[in-house]
Amino acid sequence: MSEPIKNIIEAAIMVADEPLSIDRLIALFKEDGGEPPERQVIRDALASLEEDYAERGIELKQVASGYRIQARQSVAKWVNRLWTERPPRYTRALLETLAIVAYRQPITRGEIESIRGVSVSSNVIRTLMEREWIKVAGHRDVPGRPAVYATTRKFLDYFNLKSLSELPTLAELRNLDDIATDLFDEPFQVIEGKKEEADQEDEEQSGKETGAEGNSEGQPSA
Amino acid sequence: MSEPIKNIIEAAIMVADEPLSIDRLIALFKEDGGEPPERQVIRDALASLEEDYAERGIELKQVASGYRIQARQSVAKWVNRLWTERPPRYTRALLETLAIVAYRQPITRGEIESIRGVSVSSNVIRTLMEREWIKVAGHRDVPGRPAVYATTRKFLDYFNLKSLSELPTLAELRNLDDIATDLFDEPFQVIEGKKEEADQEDEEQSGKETGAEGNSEGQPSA
Amino acid sequence: MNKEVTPSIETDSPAEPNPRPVQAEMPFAIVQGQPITTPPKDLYIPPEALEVFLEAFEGPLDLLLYLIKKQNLDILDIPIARITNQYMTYIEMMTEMKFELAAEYLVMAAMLAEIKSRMLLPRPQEMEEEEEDPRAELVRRLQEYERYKKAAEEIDELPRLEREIRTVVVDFPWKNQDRPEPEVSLDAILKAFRDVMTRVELYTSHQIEREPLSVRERMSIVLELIKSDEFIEFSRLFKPEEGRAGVVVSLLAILELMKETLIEMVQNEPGGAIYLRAAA
Repeated sequence: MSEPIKNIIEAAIMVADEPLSIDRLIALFKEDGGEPPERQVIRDALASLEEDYAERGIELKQVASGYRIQARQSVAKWVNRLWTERPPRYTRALLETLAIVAYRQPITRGEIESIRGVSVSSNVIRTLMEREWIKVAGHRDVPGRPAVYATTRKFLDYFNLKSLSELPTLAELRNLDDIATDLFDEPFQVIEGKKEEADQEDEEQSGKETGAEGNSEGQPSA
Repeated sequence: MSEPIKNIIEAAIMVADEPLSIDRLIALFKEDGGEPPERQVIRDALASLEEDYAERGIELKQVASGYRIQARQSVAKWVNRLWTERPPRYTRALLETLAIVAYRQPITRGEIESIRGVSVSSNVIRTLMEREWIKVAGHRDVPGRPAVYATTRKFLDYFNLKSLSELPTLAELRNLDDIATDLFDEPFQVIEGKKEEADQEDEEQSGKETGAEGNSEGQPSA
Repeated sequence: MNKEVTPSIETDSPAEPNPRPVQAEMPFAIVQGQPITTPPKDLYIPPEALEVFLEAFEGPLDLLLYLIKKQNLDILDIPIARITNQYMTYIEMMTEMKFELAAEYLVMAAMLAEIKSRMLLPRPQEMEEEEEDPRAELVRRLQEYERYKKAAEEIDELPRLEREIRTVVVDFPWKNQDRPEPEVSLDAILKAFRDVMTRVELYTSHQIEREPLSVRERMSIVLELIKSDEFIEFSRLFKPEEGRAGVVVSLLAILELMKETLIEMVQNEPGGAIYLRAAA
């Protein structure tokens, strides 16, 4: 392994969407063959990272379930403007997760992941719980006793539904589809068009358009 | 302001869940009173961050819609062990449609179909639209006013690209004059012989046939 | 034509060129539950696999390209008669077996037949100079399609999010509390769900069973009523005022909850009262 352990640990904590325990950090090295690093080696790397961040806008923070990296309070004033500047929007992953919980409740996170085919970040679950659109409805009696999620009264209220059965069935969704393709395209285009114009001002991106032209010129007229 | 601009920029890019353009980074300072930093100041801070990361497991990456920080390929092996789910895979129909839109935009669905020689399913277009990889860029001024599609910045972001010109180069079309006139109905061996001659000529024009060449050498010379 | 070439007796085709790595990852086809990761080694396709074989192609151009590449022919030099015969053999077999064949395959068959007949017609020398080679259009389309097919494979290999690329997203515990919550339309949720279902159908072979939403909803409601530390009597979970349909929904929900190991059921003596509690 040519890559320093510290680099791997830093990158892992930074990209993970939940805190990582020392055990999980050690586990990252298990498939390499040979002895995985000792706990003390991991601890030293973490201490060294902490030092690196001393003068920076981020910090290493130990919480109950492990270590995470977070922005410091000293930069919060500026970072918060990321959201005031443009209206917040939920990610596709969040909407899909919410939809799956609505249709397939009560459901565990693992089951959501197997339907979506990708992992569901803790952020998404946390955001949905904070918004009180989903709740833990119970625990499945299998190893690990995973929580099962269900939608809440607040969810129904927000979407103006009396009960879940007011949601279209799968078959209805599919039909809706064929009829509504055009309807769906139209508003999309207007919004996107406007956004593109605005973005165009950003000089950074002008290369994109020339690239497209360059390629289409390469087409033969034959 | 006591906090260095570089610290704020680093924290903001790390906290944001989408790439940040220079304009958005400048906007973070607008409410501070006084002049917001010049673009060059932001650029210098970004360059300095890039240097800081040179020996680390993370990198500053410029993609179509701005800057993001991501794990380096050199640590990907370990970092990816955090995820157990398989990454989403895309069908050939979807990828081919995407490729045609990327290289030939703006393009109508009919034109995509005539290149692929099959109809493009609504599902494919819808999935591409919903992933926000393509958008309706306008309508062609012909009867029916069909929508023309173009790729989005999100598409470039997803595939780690700054602009369309970073896409792999499209293979050259070779000259049709190379078609020999009376290959029709000739027995197989003769055709193969002729083919090799033709290939050798081709090689001067484009070195792309080497793979086929290697294979045909394995043939008995008849 | 001194040799009748059909797919089944084609033995002199050269070795398969290396398949692209990205295609190797994607099963070429699924036959009786077994993934086939490489195309068949020769042109003979067992009849029972024919439908699967054709499904693996993105249309007639893709099939033609396969026939051409399989024999290591150059697109610019395709022997139309031979390729046409092979193509027709597949199409005829499909038609005989009454498989539903996309119209595009038949259109291509007609086009090939036309080219073949035009090639057979004797033409005066001077005409030949001016008239375009009838293969030109086909070759142009094949080449055109091939370059995008290749481009698609290359795009598939680019490092991308959710696969090679992981972006840094650090925590931000200092969010403004007065920040407005994102607005979501019901339509957006429905579209998201439809999108997931579309993907599920595309990428997995198993079907998500269809269950009425009322049952799923009732499952959550029942689960809420039941606590793990105390038993609740079975009959209390039914509301007679809901009528027969309501009772059925409740029963289905309870059975489903038991199947999913979310609740357990206890009966102390035969014929005695049934109690439920959340799985401990």
